[in-house]
Formats: sequence, C-alpha cells, structure tokens
Amino acid sequence: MSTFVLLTLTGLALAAMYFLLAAGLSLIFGLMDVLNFAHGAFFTWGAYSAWWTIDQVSPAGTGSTPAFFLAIVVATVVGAALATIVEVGLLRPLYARPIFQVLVTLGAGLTLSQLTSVIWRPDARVFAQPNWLSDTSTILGARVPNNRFLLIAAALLVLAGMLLFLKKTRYGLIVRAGAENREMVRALGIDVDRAFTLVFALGGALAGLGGAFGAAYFGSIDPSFGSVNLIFAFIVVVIGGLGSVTGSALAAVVIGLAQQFGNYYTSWAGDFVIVLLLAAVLLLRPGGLMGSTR
Amino acid sequence: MTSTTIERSATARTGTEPILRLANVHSYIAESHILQGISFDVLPGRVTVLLGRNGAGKTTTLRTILGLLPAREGTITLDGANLTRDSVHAVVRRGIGYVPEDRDVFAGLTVEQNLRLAQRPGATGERLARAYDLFPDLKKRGAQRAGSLSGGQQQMVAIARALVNDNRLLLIDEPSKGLAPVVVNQVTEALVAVKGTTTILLVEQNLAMARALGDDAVIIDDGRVVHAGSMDEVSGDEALQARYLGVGGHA
Amino acid sequence: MRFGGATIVDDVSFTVPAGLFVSIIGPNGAGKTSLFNLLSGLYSPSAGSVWLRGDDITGMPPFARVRHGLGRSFQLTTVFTGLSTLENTRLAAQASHPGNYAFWRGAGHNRAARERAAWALETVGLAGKERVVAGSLSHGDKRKLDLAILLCSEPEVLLLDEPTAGVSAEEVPVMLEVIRRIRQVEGKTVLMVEHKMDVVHDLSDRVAVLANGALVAYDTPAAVMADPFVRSAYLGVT
Amino acid sequence: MTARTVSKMTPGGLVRSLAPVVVLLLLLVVPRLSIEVPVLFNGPLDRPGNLRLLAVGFTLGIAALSYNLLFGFTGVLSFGHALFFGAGVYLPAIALRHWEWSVVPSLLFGLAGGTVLALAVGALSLRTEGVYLAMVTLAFAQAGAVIVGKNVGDLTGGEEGLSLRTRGLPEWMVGVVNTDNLYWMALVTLIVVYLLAWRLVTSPVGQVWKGIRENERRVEMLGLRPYVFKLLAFVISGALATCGGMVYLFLASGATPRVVGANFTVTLLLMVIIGGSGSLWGPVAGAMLYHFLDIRLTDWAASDTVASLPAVLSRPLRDPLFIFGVIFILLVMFFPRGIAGAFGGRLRPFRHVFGGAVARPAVAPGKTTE
Repeated sequence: MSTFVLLTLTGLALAAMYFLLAAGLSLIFGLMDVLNFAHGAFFTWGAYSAWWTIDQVSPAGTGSTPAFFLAIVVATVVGAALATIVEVGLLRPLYARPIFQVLVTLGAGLTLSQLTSVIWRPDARVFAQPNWLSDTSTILGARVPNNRFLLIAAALLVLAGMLLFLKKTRYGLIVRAGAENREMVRALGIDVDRAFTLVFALGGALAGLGGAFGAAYFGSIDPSFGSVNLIFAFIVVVIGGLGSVTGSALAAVVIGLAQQFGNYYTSWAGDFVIVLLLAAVLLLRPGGLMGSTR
Repeated sequence: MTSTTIERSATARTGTEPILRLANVHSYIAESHILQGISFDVLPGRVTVLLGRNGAGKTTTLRTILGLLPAREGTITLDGANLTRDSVHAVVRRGIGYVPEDRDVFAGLTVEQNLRLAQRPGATGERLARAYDLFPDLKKRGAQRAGSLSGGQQQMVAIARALVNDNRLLLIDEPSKGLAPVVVNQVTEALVAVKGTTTILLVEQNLAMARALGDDAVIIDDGRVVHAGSMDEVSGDEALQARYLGVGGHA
Repeated sequence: MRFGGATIVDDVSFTVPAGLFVSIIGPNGAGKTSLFNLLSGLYSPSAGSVWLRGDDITGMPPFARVRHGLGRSFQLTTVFTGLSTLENTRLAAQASHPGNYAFWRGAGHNRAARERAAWALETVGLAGKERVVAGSLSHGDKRKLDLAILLCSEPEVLLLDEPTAGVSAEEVPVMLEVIRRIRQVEGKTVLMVEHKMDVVHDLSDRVAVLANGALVAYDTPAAVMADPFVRSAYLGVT
Repeated sequence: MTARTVSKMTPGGLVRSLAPVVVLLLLLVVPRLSIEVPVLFNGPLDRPGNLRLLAVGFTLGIAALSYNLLFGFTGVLSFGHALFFGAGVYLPAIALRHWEWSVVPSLLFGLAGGTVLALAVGALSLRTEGVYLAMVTLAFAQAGAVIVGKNVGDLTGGEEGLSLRTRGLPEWMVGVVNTDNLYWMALVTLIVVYLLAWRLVTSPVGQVWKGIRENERRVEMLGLRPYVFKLLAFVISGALATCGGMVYLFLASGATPRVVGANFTVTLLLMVIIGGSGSLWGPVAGAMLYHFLDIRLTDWAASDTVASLPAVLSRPLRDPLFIFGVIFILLVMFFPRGIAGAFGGRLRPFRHVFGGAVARPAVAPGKTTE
C-alpha cells in the first residue's frame, strides 16, 4: 500500500512537472503552429537560474526558504525573457518558412542549453532546497518528500490560472481565436504578432517555473536537464492533443503515472510503455485525447 | 477607360470627397496577377456594390484594402490617409469593419465572445447592444458556441462583429453566399437597417440583394474596373449584366 | 459515367456520356470545386455514389481513381516547381506506365514515358522549354504545364478546374486553343469548371448549372443561357 | 521574370565534374601520404589517429547522406534516424560479443535488423505527417535510446556500451596498424552508398520522391501512392544509415549509447544543414566538417593557447556543441542552403516546399480564391 501511495504521488509530481513544460508547448503550437524545440532550454535555464539565485542568496549549500521563493520568481522571469528573445529575434524573421522555424528553435535550444555548460561547467550541480521541502511527510505509510506536494499544488494552480486566462481574458480569447483562424483575428484589428510574443513568453515563464520545481524534484541539475524532459513533454502534448491545455494536463497524469509505475518494476518498462502509448494514440486518434480536428 | 475618368465622374456626381480611394492597385496571389490596376472611389454615407463574375478579383480587392494581401503597386487611401503599406491591424484600427466571404466566425468561441473579441479599444457597450438589437436571434444565443449555429446565424454573427465598433467603413463580402433564399432575405433586411448609418463597400453577386442595398456600382472583370456608375444604371442595363456578370447570352 | 449526391453538394445526379465536353457553372459557393473534390476522391460523399466507366469508384482513394482513368487539374496551379518542365511531365508519364520503376536505371531511360512527356509538352505549346525549371515559368505557361501533366497520366476523363483562372487576357485564347487541341486529338471526356461565359460557350457540348449545391439545369449551352430560371438562380433576380 | 534553364556542360561545369574525381583519388591515397598538414592534422597525414578521424567522418557522412534522402529529397522530417545508425552499430556488436558469430553473419544480421526496424518504424510513422511524424519518430528514437541505455536483456552494456569482440574478426581489421584498411573500408562504403544514392535520386523513383517533396497531393493525383514511395525512402535511408553504423563499429572499436537517440539525429540534421540539403555531396561535406571541427576544437580547447585566453573566450571554445549551435542558427537564418548552396548551380529545392505561405495554398484545393 505504501509503495502504491508513494508511486502515485511521485508519479503525479512528475506529471505536474511535465505539465508545466507541456502547457506552454501546447499553447505555442496551437496558436503559432511552431514545434518549439527551444522549450527544453527554457526549462534548463529555469533550473540553473534558480540554483544560481539560491547559491548567491544563501551560500554554502543551505537553501533558505526566502531564497527558494526568490529563486522561483527569478526562474520564471528568466524563462519568459529568453522566450521573448527567441521569438522576436529568431522566429519572427522566419514566419514565412515554417520548417526553418522548427530548425531554428532546435539551434536555439542547443545553443542555450550548451550556454549553461559554458558558464557553469558541464558537471551536475546539487540543488540546495530548504529542509522542509526535502523532508518527507508520512501519508498512509508512505514517506513522500514535501517538494512533491508543492509541485502538484503549483501545477494545479497553473492549470486553473491558464483555464481562467483562456476563458476570461481578452488575450485568452485572442489565443483561442488565433488557433482557429489567425487571419481573421488580424482582420479584427488585433496585433497578432504581439499575441505570439506574449504566448511565447508565457510558455517560457511556465517552462522556467517547471525547471525550478524540476530541480527540486530531482535534487540535481545538469545542462541536458531540459532536453531529456522535453521529449516526454512532447509526448504529453501529442497524446493530449496539440493546443489543448486540459488535454495536456490529462496526458501528463497518464505519462507521469505510467513512467513511475513502469520504471519501479523494471528500469525501462515505464519509458517504453509511454512510447507504445504514443504510437497507439497517434494511430487510433491522431488528434490526441482532447485534440480538435485540425 | 483610365482611372482618372472614373474618379472624376464619381466625385463629380456628388461633389464630396471619397472615404476610400483605390488608385491603380495591383496585387497577386502567389504568382498570379489578380488585380491589374484597380481604381475607384467609395463615397461617404453610400453603399458601393462591387460587381463582377467569379474570379474577377472582388474578394481580392477587399483583402488588398485590408492589407491581408500586399498591394504591389498603387495606393489605397482612407479619409485621405495612405494605408497601402500599413499592417492589417493598423488599417483596421483606422475604422474598418470586415465581414469575410466565408463568415469565418470563431467556432470554438461563444457568440458573446466572438463579439467581445471584435471590440477595439474605445468600443462602447451601447454599440454592442445595438448590434444585438439588430439580430434579436443572437441575443438569445449569446452563450452558445458559434460553431453550433446555422449558416444564416453565423452570417449574422459575422455582420454583428463588424458593427460593435464605431467604423468609418464596412467591407462586406458576399453576405448571400451559400445561404437559402429565405435567409438571404433576412440578411438583406438587416443590412438595409445598417445602411445609412455607415459607408459600405459590398461585394455581391446576387443582383436582387445588390439592388436592394446599392447606391453606386463598380464592375470589375479580369482584375480591372470596366464600369463605374449608379446601381440603378446597372440594374437597368441587361447588356452590361450579360457581358460582365455571367449569364444571359453570349457577348 | 454517373454521379450521385452529397451535402455541400446536395443531391446532384447527372450522367456524362463518353466523349462529351461538359462545363459546370454557377455562383460562388454553389459547390463546383466541392463537386470536383468528390469526383477526384479528395472528399468522400456522405451519401450517394460516383461511377466511372461503368464502375463504382465511390470508396476509391484519389490515386486509384487516377489509375481508373480520371485526371484532374487544380484551380491554383500545382506544378512541381523545383523540377524542369520535362521532369514534371516525365514524372506524370512514368506514373501511368507502371512497372518502370527500375531504380538501377536513370529516369530518362523509360522511352514510352519520355516520348509521352515530350508529346504532352508539344501539345500544350511548351516545346523548346523542356529544361526550364517550372518555378520560373510565367503563370500562363504554368497553367499549360499543368495541362501537360494531366495529359501524361493519359486519363479518359479530364476534370479541369478553371483552366483560365489568373491567366492574362492575352493568353486566354492560347489556353483555349490548347484545350481544344486536347479535345480534338485525344477525343477525351472533359468536365470543366469555368466562369468566363464566352469560354464556356465556345467549348462545351453541355452546360451544368449548380446553385446552392443543387443542379438546376443541364442542357446545351444555348438552351442554358436562354433559360430564365438559370438566370434567376445565378443572379438572384426574381 | 527570366526563365532559368538547367545548366548544360560549360567550362565551369567541367571543373565541377572533374573536382570530385580529383578529391576521390586524393582520399584513396591518404593512407600512403606521409606529409604534414600543419594546424589541420596532428603529425603526418597517414598517422592512424588522422586516418581514424577521416574515416569516422566518412561514416558520419554516410549517415548524413542517407538522412538527406529522406529529409532533402523526399521532404520527410524524421527525428528517428539515429535509431538505424545505432542498429548498425549495436546489432553486429551484440552478435559478435554475445553470440560469438563471425563477421559476415553478424554484418548481415545488422543490415537485416536495421532494414526491418526501418520498415516497422516507417510503416507506423508515415501514417502521420508533419510535426506528428517528427514527434512519433522522436519517440521511437527515444525508445531505442532507453533500450540501449538501460541495458535491456543485458545485451547492450547500458551506459558503458559494448566493446568490439576482436577474436572473431579477420586479422586485417584488427589493431592500430591496420587502421589504413579500416580507412579504405569506410571510404569504399561511402563511395558505394553515394553511387547508390545517386542512382536512386536520378531514377524514376527519385523523381517521385522529389515530386512528393514539392507537392504530395499532386503526386497522388498522378495515380501514385505517396505512402509507398515515402516508405521506400524511409527503408532505404534507414538501411544505408545501418551500413554507416556497421563501419563505425569497427572504427570506434565498440558501441556507446551516444550513437542512438535524439541528440544524434539532431547532429545529423546539423550536418545536413551545414552541408546543404539540396545535394548528395553537401551533407557528406557537412558531416566531415562537423566531425573535424568537433575533434579539433576539443583538442584545441585543451591546449595552453586557449587556457591563456580570458574566460569569456576560452569557455565557449571548450564547448564545440555551443559553437555548432550558434553556427546552426546563423546558417538557418542566413544561408539555408548550406555549403552546397554556396557552390551549387541548380540546387534550390526547398524554396517551394519550405517556402511556406506562398507555396502552401497549392496543396489546399477547395477554397475558392478570387
């Protein structure tokens, strides 16, 4: 029983992390039709900037609580800033050449990820978090690290926030309408380019946030941190349906749990099951679980 | 026929300055040369109908005015200001409402959300209310997804969307397209109610609707203006219709 | 040939005897291109059936219909822009000579395909431009190449979607001449969507009028033009 | 608009057609050239280290060339190509080590395995298109990386990899002294693969591939089934990549997880873009250049000269992948046609496929335009 509870909760925490990464990817694809390979780098940078902040504010490897929360803010801001730079500087000039947009995000992802290695060396870094986060709580006999709960709570907040944003705000409406028919949105006098930048920045912010939490989840980070998780986030996005935030949330839960449970029994079954799941979804329901008929 | 004569005749007829002026506008879809030097004026307070057979370049004209297609040559002015090189949103914000050919309502959004999205900064609640008054049917369905509406209702959403702002000019593209005759009549009635409150450039192949609404008529063929005059003139001229609008004998 | 109905295209039924030239006209949104998509297999009908040369082809994917003798040109020119004109036509000719996919040989080795390709270019008046990259042709020449590609698939029935669309006024007569030549030399059955009434009048044996997805008239050009009902359907005049 | 014609043989064309022969002859005699090439190579050219550097470059060239059959000539963007190169490395390595097969059956097993794998992955993935295809193939590659990395069935050696079992190998393949033989093996494989690829792209099948790249819908309207031809491209390019992997196995004296998985596919893409996706030789040149810079920059970064530079300069130089990333971005933004594009005459195939908005309406009939 305790194993089951532990696996479920860590699986959900993993799902939460994937969701933070996938939600932005999904939004970006929905509105802009861009498969953003640089998203993993925003995640990596979120993790590194969080680690760096803690290192600056409370040195000697003791993460204080204020330092941790400051780190989360910094990670979010850094993610948003990098995303804005990539969108304005690299994607905008290539709007007429979609495949090259994908390629340039690949290049940006590679460069930005390697930049962390250039600045902070390629070795893994221990992520110092406050004791109350790395301590465990006992639930139904399972000792679960507290950062798992924080991650789940953050993802739920983000999910709620994004649904509110999409349903209630003007920019949310622009994003939803733009995913349907970009040209008509333009013809209503709306500056779609600005909406693109905003969505990209929002996605980057979420990825940065996810990176900081991911660092707490895994306890250490290295330059390939983002690219490893990006692949799973892609799978989440496809299974959930490109452009659907709710779909991403659902798919993230499926993937997170499958991976935790699968990998508990053998070291590889979880990852493998996910790939089979992806193949099955694409062949049986090409639009994804919650996908529209694009 | 040169562009200057058309402009002069239009201005001479009413003695007012045009709201919209196209002068020698050329535009392309991919590499195909669709507009080959279009020139005409739209006068304030009037409904100008753009006529011509399929493929003549009517929709392209509207899209070029909006900037959705770039004009490779020529100038487009609204209230005397050149908007040929402006981006689409900048053009629209000068006060243009657009009802596209295929309605293009946002199917996943509710009726209310469709209309709110169309509101530009400065749009008043009063205008929104008036748009609803014009289409009482829509008021009842404010919370309904636009995608679940009938074709006629979607056309009403598309028109209402152009009415929520205080526009100088409406561009309306074939509001009768693909609609059953009864629905065409409803749409015509609604547009008659709008007429007079604003200037309209209307693309329409349905002569009955064009007659009911039009003050001036511009006929284009093969991307060039071939006739400009009053709507009455065109309605009465069967030879002109036969020649440029499609059926009615071999020219 | 026999056609059954669909929804955007609403309950359209008509039969085209072999060797006839039929034009399809109608106002915007009447469903002309949709009808072509149904015939060529890009859309599938929700009800009804399509018959070609005595066989029901309703469930066939597009490529199978082509093998069954149906060829189509598109409203927007769709040539292979990165290939030369000869490569364009040769690709099409080779497609209709299956069994010639020996990959140890060069593409130029297939003699039947090569000759067919050269003949098609000649027929549409592109002889001498074999080595020109299709992307750099003028719009009119691209439309001709489009027809040449169509000819290379050796279809029995040709669907022409606005062959003169976007062609400059000076080049329209040339295109007409090309279409006429195809008709005379090959004796094919042709269905054409076209808006230029003089073109329709010139070429057609029969004219089908679509309005709101329904077939409102199907007769000789003269009879259709004179029909007051057609006029009202077309112009909305009552 | 002036009509561009396909270039005929001109004096310039003659030079262009002779150049490959000269380059080829030079490459064939490299193992017998005891000359120093300062800066570029360490010590005399025929030193085993230098030969290995070039030969590994050839195998990467095979991988990039085969990848480009799919990406550049058929217009299919797959992220799973490393899987087939990896199969070429791992399958014979496993057969040699665990089952103690001899060389020829091991290689045949590798080729068959890689081909069947490509058939299976291709048959499934090609039922999707565009980004979906990219992601499915990415996922398959990831599955391969997981199997290899996690040492499933105790066959692959996990992160450690699998060293080459030399006992079953003929003598001429073993040992540093025989590096020149391996060099020739790699070069001959490259030449054979190159000729095969050339024959393919100029054959009727190659014409159909190019047609699919330009406009898949139109190919279908010629009465052909694009799926079959895309699958053929997928399987052939997969099988050729497997060949490259098999030669790589001998040069690297073993298999490491580095050669499977998405990162290696990205590297292949990098090579293709650097070299130019419009030609056959471009990606080979791109791969050689990539590999050469990769090795040289790493050596160079460890040198005293670099260490004495200020950190702002020395640190990026230690990280070749960072530099490649920057180069890649610059190429995509400003020279999308790569090296081959800079030299080539008639190499401009992507403008229309990837040219975006202007070219796209052509594939979407049904929408009326006025």
